[in-house]
Amino acid sequence: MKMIIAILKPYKLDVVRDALTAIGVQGMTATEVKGFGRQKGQTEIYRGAEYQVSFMPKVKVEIVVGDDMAERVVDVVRETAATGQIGDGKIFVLDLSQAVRIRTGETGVDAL
Amino acid sequence: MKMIIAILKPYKLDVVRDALTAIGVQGMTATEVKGFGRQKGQTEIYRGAEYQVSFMPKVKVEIVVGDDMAERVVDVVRETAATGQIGDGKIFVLDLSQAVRIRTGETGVDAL
Amino acid sequence: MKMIIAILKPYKLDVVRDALTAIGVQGMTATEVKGFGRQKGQTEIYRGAEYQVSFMPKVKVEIVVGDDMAERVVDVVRETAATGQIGDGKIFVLDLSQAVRIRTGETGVDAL
Amino acid sequence: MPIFWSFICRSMVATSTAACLFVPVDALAQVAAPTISDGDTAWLLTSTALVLFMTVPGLALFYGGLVRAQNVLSVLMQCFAVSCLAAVLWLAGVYSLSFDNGGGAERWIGGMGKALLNGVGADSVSGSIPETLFFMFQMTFAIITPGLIIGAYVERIRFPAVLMFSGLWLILVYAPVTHWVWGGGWLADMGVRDFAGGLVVHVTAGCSALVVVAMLGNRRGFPNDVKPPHNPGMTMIGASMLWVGWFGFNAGSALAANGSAAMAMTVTQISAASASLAWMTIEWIRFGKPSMVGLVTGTIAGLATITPASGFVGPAGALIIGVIAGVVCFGAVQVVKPIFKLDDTLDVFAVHGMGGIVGTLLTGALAVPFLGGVGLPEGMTVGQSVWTQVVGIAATAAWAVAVSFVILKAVDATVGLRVSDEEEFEGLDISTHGERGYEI
Amino acid sequence: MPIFWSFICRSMVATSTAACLFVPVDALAQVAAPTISDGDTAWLLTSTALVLFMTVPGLALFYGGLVRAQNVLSVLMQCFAVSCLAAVLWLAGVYSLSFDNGGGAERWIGGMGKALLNGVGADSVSGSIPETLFFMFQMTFAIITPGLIIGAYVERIRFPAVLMFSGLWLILVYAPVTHWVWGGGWLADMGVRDFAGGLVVHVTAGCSALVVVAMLGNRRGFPNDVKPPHNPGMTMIGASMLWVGWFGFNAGSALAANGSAAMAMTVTQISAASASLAWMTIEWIRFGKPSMVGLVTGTIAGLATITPASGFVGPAGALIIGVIAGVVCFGAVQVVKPIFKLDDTLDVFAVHGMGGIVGTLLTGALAVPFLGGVGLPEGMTVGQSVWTQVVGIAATAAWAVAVSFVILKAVDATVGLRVSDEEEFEGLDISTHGERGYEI
Amino acid sequence: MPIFWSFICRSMVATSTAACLFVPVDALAQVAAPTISDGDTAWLLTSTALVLFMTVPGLALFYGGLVRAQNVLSVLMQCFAVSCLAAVLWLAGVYSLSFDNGGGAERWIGGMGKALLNGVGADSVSGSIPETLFFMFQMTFAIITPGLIIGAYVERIRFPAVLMFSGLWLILVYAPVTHWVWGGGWLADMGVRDFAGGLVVHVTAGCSALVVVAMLGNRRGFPNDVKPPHNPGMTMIGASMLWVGWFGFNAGSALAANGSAAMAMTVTQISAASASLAWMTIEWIRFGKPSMVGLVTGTIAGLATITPASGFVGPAGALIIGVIAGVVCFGAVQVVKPIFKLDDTLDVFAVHGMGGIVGTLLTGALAVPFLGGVGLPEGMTVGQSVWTQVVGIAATAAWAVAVSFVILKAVDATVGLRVSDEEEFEGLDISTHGERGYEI
Ligand SMILES: Nc1ncnc2c1ncn2[C@@H]1O[C@H](COP(=O)(O)OP(=O)(O)O)[C@@H](O)[C@H]1O
Ligand SMILES: Nc1ncnc2c1ncn2[C@@H]1O[C@H](COP(=O)(O)OP(=O)(O)O)[C@@H](O)[C@H]1O
Ligand SMILES: Nc1ncnc2c1ncn2[C@@H]1O[C@H](COP(=O)(O)OP(=O)(O)O)[C@@H](O)[C@H]1O
Repeated sequence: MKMIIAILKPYKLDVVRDALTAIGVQGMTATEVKGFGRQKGQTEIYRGAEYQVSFMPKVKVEIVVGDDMAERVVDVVRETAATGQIGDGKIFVLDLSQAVRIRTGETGVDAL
Repeated sequence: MKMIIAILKPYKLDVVRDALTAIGVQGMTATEVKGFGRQKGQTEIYRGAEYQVSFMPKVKVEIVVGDDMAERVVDVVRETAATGQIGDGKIFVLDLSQAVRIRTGETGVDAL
Repeated sequence: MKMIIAILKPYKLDVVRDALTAIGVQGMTATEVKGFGRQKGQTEIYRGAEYQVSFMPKVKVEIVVGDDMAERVVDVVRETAATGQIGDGKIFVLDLSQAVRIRTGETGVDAL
Repeated sequence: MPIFWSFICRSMVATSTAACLFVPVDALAQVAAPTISDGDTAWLLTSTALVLFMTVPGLALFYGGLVRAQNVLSVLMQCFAVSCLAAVLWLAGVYSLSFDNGGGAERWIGGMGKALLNGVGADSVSGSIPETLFFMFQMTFAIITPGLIIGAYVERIRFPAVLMFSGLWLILVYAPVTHWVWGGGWLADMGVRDFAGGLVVHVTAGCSALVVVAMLGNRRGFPNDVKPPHNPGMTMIGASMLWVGWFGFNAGSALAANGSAAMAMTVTQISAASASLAWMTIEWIRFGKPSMVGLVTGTIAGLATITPASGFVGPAGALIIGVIAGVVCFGAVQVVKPIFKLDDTLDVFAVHGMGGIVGTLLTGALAVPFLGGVGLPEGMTVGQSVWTQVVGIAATAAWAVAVSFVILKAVDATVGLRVSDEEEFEGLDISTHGERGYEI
Repeated sequence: MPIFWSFICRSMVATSTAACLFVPVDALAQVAAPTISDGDTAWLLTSTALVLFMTVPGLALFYGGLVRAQNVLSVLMQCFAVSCLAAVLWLAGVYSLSFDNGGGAERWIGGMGKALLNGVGADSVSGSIPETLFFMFQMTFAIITPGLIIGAYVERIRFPAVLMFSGLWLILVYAPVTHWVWGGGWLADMGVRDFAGGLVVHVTAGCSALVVVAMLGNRRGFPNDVKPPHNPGMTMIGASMLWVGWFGFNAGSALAANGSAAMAMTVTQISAASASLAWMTIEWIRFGKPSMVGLVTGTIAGLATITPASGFVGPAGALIIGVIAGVVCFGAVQVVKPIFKLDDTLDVFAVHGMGGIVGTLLTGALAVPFLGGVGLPEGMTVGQSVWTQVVGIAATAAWAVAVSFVILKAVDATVGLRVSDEEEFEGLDISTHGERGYEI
Repeated sequence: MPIFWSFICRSMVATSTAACLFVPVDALAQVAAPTISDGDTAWLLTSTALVLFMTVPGLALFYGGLVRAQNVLSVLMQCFAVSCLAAVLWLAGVYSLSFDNGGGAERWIGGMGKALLNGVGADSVSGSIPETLFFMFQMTFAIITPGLIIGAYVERIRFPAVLMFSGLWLILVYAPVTHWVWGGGWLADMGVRDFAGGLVVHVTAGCSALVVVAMLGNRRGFPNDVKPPHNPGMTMIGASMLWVGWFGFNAGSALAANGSAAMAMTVTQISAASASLAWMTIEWIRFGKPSMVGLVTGTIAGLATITPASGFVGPAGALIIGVIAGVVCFGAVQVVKPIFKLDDTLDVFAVHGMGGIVGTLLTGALAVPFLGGVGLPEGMTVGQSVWTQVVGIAATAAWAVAVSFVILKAVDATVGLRVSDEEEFEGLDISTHGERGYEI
C-alpha cells in the first residue's frame, strides 16, 4: 500500500476529492497546513506597520491506497489540482507497511 | 522503528492516550483533521438553505515506537478506539528510518 | 528522498525555517499539533475548578529533501531548535518513494 | 415619524389640560418662541445613540456573522464606512432635501436651505426638541438604511462601488422618499402612515436589494456550493443589539418621552418576541430543529414589520403583526433564493422588504381602536386606509427599483461593481482590505 | 421597586417644596387626572432598554463564553428564546398576576384584570410614567429572571424542557413572588424591602437553579472531566453589558429620574467595583493568579448583592456590601460544586442566590442613616428589620424550591428533561439546533 | 464639562425667558434650595451608563482585538480591573481632590472634604442634577482615562504594576489636572476651554503613555517581528461602542438635556465620520488598500479630537476638526513607532495624545461664530484664545510626563514593571492570569 500526501491550494480540495471518488478512492484525510515555498505570503498593513505573512495557507490530503491504484491517484491529483501557477503544491508518496480498519479489524487493502 | 498513524473519533483521544501510556508509550502527537470516508457529515440548515458538511471531524494521532512495540500499539489503539460504528477510523503503519530527540541528540528508540 | 518530520516548540519555527533556507531547503509544510510527552501542560483554574490541559502546543514541520541533504537538515533542525529543556521535540525521518510538483509534473528531487 | 406628526402631537399636548400642569398657559401666551422639553430631549438624545448602535456594531455584527470567515472584516467595514459617509452626506444636504421646505417642488423633494445645517444653531427648535437633535436622530435612520442593503451584495462587491452606490442612493432614493412620507411630500398629503420607517427604511432598502442582486449577480457557487455562517454567535449579538436599539428607532419616533413612546416600545417588543417564536416554531416543524439563526432572524422580521405600525397599533395588533411577520418573512426566504435563484445573500428583501410591505399594509387595518390602536386616519374607512398604504408601498417600491437600477448602471460603468473571481475566492478581507479576520 | 414605593415617593414629591417648582400647586388642585413626567419617562424608557440589553446579549454572552465551544449557540438560543417567551407571557397574564389587584386573594396573587393589557392604553398612568412603560420595565425583569436559571442547566437539557420550565416558572414562581414583594402582597405588607429584585429576581432564580441541578443531574464527566470556558472574552463582554445594564435595573427601579435613582446608580457602581476587587484579591492569594473570569464573576456577585439594597443604602454601605459579596459568593462557589457535588454549572446559586440572600439581609441592617442610608422602615429596630428580611428570604426560597420541583416533575414526565449521552457529547449546537458555533 | 461651566450655563438658563416657561419666576424667588431637572437627570443617568460602556466593554475590545491571541484576556482584564480600582479610588478621595473646594490650595488641588462622599446625599444637588449623579458621571471619566494608557503597555507589563501605576496616576496626575481645568483651578481661571476632556482625558493619557513606553521598553521583537491584530472584528465592535458611548461623553458634558447637548452630539458625529473617511482615504492612497482597522482608528481620532471642542464649535468647525484629526493622527502613527522607535503599542499617544492636543488647540480658534461656534471666551481675541489653550496643553503635558515618570520609578522599584521574557513569549493570559482566550 501507499500513502499519498498531497499539498494543495485549499480551494482545490473539493475538486480533487470529487475526482478521486470518481476513480474509486473511498476515503481520505485532510489537514489545514501552512506552506512555505516559492510562493510567498501576503503583506498586511495595520496602521502603517507592515506584517509579512510568511506562509501560504494550504491543505494537506493523505490518501492510502493499494499499490495498483497509487499511480492513478497521483495522476488524478496532479491533473485536477494543477493551475500552472506557482504554489500549486506537491505530491509525496510513501510506502505503507500496514493498514487496519478500527471498526472491524480488517487489515491491508480491505481496510481502506 | 515504526510510525503508527491513527485516525480516530475525537472523543476517543483521551481513552486511547491513557491506554497507550499504560503500556509504556511515552509520547505522541495529535492533529485535528477532516475525515472523508464512508461516514458522512451532518446537514446544517440556515434559513432554509441546506449546507452539507462533507467531512467529519477526526483526530490524527502519530506515535513512534520501536519495532517490538508496534504491534502492541496497533492492537491497543484498535481495542480502545473501536465502537463498532461506521467512522471509527483507521490505523496506518510506516517504517521509520531515524528518530532524534532534539534536546539531547539521542537517536533511535532512545529518542522516543 | 527523505521526508523529515520535526516536532518543535512553536516559537522555534521561524529560526528553524531561516536556518534551513540558508542551507538551500526550498520549501516545507508546517502544522499546528498537540504534543503529549514528558513535558506536561498547564493547569488552569476557573472559579476554583482546576482544568488540566493535558497537551503542549507544538508545531510539526515536514521537509522533503534529497537523500544527500537529509542528514544536514536533521543536524540543522537539531541545532537551531534545541534549548536543552524538556519538550524540545523530536525529529523523525521517513523514506519517500516519489515526489511530484503539481504545477509542472516534475518528479523526484527536481520537484522539491 | 417625524416632524409633522410631531407638530400635531405637540399641539394636541399644548391644549390638553394634563400637559398644562407643566406649562402655565398665560406664560405660554406671552412667549412666542418655541421651547424645548428637557425630558423629550433626554429621550431623543438616548434614542439617537440607540439607533446609531443599531448600525455599528449591531447590523454589522448581524451581517458579519453570516458570511464566511474570509469576508467578515469586509462586511464590518462596509457597514462602518457607509455609516461615516451617510453622516457626512446628511450634513452636506440630504437632511435638507428630506426635511427642508421644497418650495414649488415641495410635493416631491425638499430644498437645500438647510444644507450644512445652514441657519440651524444650538437653539433652533423642532417640535419640543432642539433641531440639531432632530437632525441627528434622523441621521441615524439615513445611516442604517443603506446599511441594510449591504446584506444583498456581501462577499463579491467592489468596495468603491459600495461607497458610490450608497452615496448616490441616499441622495436619489432615500431623500425623496423621506420627503414624500415624513417631509411634507405627496404621500404625507395623502395620509400615508409610516411611524418609524416601514416605507422610508425597509421598503426602500428591501426593494433596492433585489435590484442590486440582479445586476451584481450571485455569489460564485450559489446556491449549492456556498458556505454556512461562520460565526452565528456574532449574528446573535448583532440581532440583540438591533432589538435593543429598535426601542430608540420606534419609541424615539414619537419624538417625545410620553405615552405614545411607551406604547411604541411595548408593541415593538411584542412583535419582536412573537415573530421570533413564530419563526422558531415553523423551523422546528419543517426542519425538525429550531435554529438560533432562525430565531433571531424572526426577531428582525418582527421588528421590521412593526416599524411602520408602531405608533398606531396596540398590543393585540402587535401580536397579530408579529406572528404574521414570522410566517410571511420565513416564507419569503424560501422563495427568493431557492425559487427565484436571486442571491439576496443575507435575505434583505425577504426580511426587510417583505417586513416593511406587510407592516405598512397592516398599519392601514390594525390601527382600529377595537385592537387597541389609535384609530384610522380621520375620515377614512379601513378600505381607504389600506388603499392609501398600498399606494405608498407601490410608489416607494417603484422609485427605489427604478432609481437603484440607474445608479447601479452608473456605478458599473465607472468604478465597476464586482471583484474578480480570484478576489472573491480569496475573500474580500485580504483582497480588498489587506486584513485577516482571525489570527487565533 | 415598583409601584408601591413609587406612589409613596411620588406623593412625597408632590408635597415637597422643591419639586413644586415644576408643579404649581393650585393647578394640581384643579386637575384630578394623574400626569406623567417626561423626564422620568425618558429615564424609564432608557432603563427598559438597558435591562433588556442585560439579557440579550449581556447574560447570553456571559454564559455562552463559559461553556464548551460545541454548546455556545445553544446557550445563546436558550437566553434569547426564553426572552421571547417571557415577553409574550408577560403580556398574556403574568404582568396582571403580578401587579393587578388580586381582590380577595390580594395578599397572595394579583388578578387577571390586566391580562393582554386589557384597559391599559397609551395614556394610562402609573406613578409619574405611562403604565405601558411600567409594564415594559417590569417585563425586562421577568425576562432576565428565568434567563439567570439557564446557567444551571446548560450543556445537557432538552430545548423543549427549557421552554416549558421557563414558562411555567414565570407563572407559578415569578408572578406570585413579585406580587408578594412589589404588587401589594403579604411581604409588602410586612415591610419587606427589596428595591430592585434581590428576592424577586436573585433568590428565586438562585434557589430554583439548585432544584434544577438536583433533578437534571450533573454534566457527564463532572467534576473531573469537564472543559474550561471556551471563550472567556465573550464572558467579559457579557459581564460588562450586565454591569452597564444594571444601572437601568437598579437606578431604573427608582421609577424616576431623581436623587434616589442617582444614589442607586452610585451604590450599584461601588458594590460592583469593590466586589470585583475582593474576588480578584482572594483568587490572587489563594491560587497565585488573579483571573479575568474571576474578576468579572465578582462584578456580578457585587451587582446581585446590592440589588435589593440599592435604594436604601449609601456609598459606605455599598462598599461593605461589595466586599462581603465578593467574599461570600467566592466561598459559595467553592462549596456548591466541589463539596455538594451539585453541578450548578455556571454558579447560579453561588453568585445570584447567595448574592440575593446576603444583599436582602444586609438591606435590613445597612439602611441605617449612620452609613448614609435612608433609614430603617418606620418604627422598626435593626433587629426587626433584619427579621422581616429573613422572613422574606425564607418564604421566597421555600416557594421557589417547592414549586420548581413540581414543575420539573411535570416537565420530565411530558417533554423530558435531559438529552441523550450522544447528544450531550456531540454538543447541543449540532444535536439540538443543527448549527455550529465557529466555522473559522 | 463640569461643574463650573454647569453653574454658568444653569444661571443663564434661569434668566432666559424661554426656560422660565417651566420655572415660574416668583416660585423660584421664594425657594432658596436648588432643585433638579428630571429631564437633565434622565440624560445624565444615561450618559453615565454610556461612558462606563465606553471602557467596559468598549475600550477593552478595541484594544483586545489588536494584540495577539495569547494576550487578549490580559488586556480585557487590565481594562476591567482598572475600572474597578478607579471607581473605588474616586469614592475614596479622587473626586474630592478634583472637585471639592481646595481652600488655600484651590488653584492647584481640591480638598478632601468630600472623600467617601462625605456630606453628599441623595438630595444633594449640583447644577440641575443630583450631586451623586455628577459624581458618577465624572467617575466614568476617571475610569476611562487610565484605561486609555493601557494601550501603551500591553503584552509585557506586570499586572501588579498596572494596578499600582493606575491608582497612583489617578491621584497624582488625573486629580490635579481635573481640578485645574474643571474644578476651579488655575487653568479654569485662565479661561482654558476643555468641554469634555481634551486636556483632562486625552492629553494626560497620551503623554503619560509615552513615558510608560520609554521606561517599560518595547515588546520583544519590536518592530520587525511582532504579530498582527488577532481579531480586528473585536476591535471594530469596541470602536463602535466607543463611538456610541462618546455621545454620553461629549453631549453628557453639557450636564443638561438641551440644545448645547444636542449640538455637542452633532459635532461629535460629524468629526467622527469625517476623520474616519479621511484616514481611510489616506490609507487607500498610500497603501493601495483601505483597511477596517484604519477606518475605525480614524473614528477614535476624530472623537478624541472633537472632545475639547464639542461644546464650543458648530458643524462646519467639526468637519474641519474631523479631517485634521484623521490626517494628523495618521501622520503621528507613522512617526512614533517607525521613527522614534517607541513601541506605544496601540498608538495611545498618536491617537489620543495628538488628538487631544490638536483638538484643544483648534478649540481656541474654531469657536468663532462665523463657523457656527459659540464664540471665543469673553474679551479674548483668537490669538489670546489659542495662546490660553497652548498654556493648558503645555502645563498638562508637562505635569503628566513628570509625574508619570516618578510614579513609574516607584512602581519599578517596588512591584516591578516588566514580565520575564518567557512570560512575554508565552503570553500574559496564561503566564499572569492562568487562562486561555480561545478553546475553539
Ligand atoms: N521540500 C518541501 N517539503 C515539504 N513541503 C514542501 C516542500 N516544498 C514545497 N512544499 C509545500 O508545497 C507548497 C507549494 O510549494 P511552492 O514552492 O510554493 O510552489 P510549487 O509547488 O509550485 O513549486 C509549499 O507551500 C509547501 O507547503
Ligand atoms: N483511504 C484512506 N486514506 C486516508 N484516510 C482514510 C482513508 N479512508 C478513510 N480514511 C479516514 O478514516 C476515517 C474513517 O473512515 P470511514 O470510511 O468513515 O469509516 P471506517 O473507518 O469505519 O471505515 C475517515 O473519516 C478518514 O479520515
Ligand atoms: N513517541 C512519540 N511519537 C510521536 N511524537 C512524540 C513521541 N514522543 C514525543 N513526541 C512529541 O514530541 C514532543 C516533545 O516530547 P517530550 O517528551 O515532551 O520532550 P522531549 O522531546 O524533550 O523528550 C511531544 O509533545 C510530542 O509532540
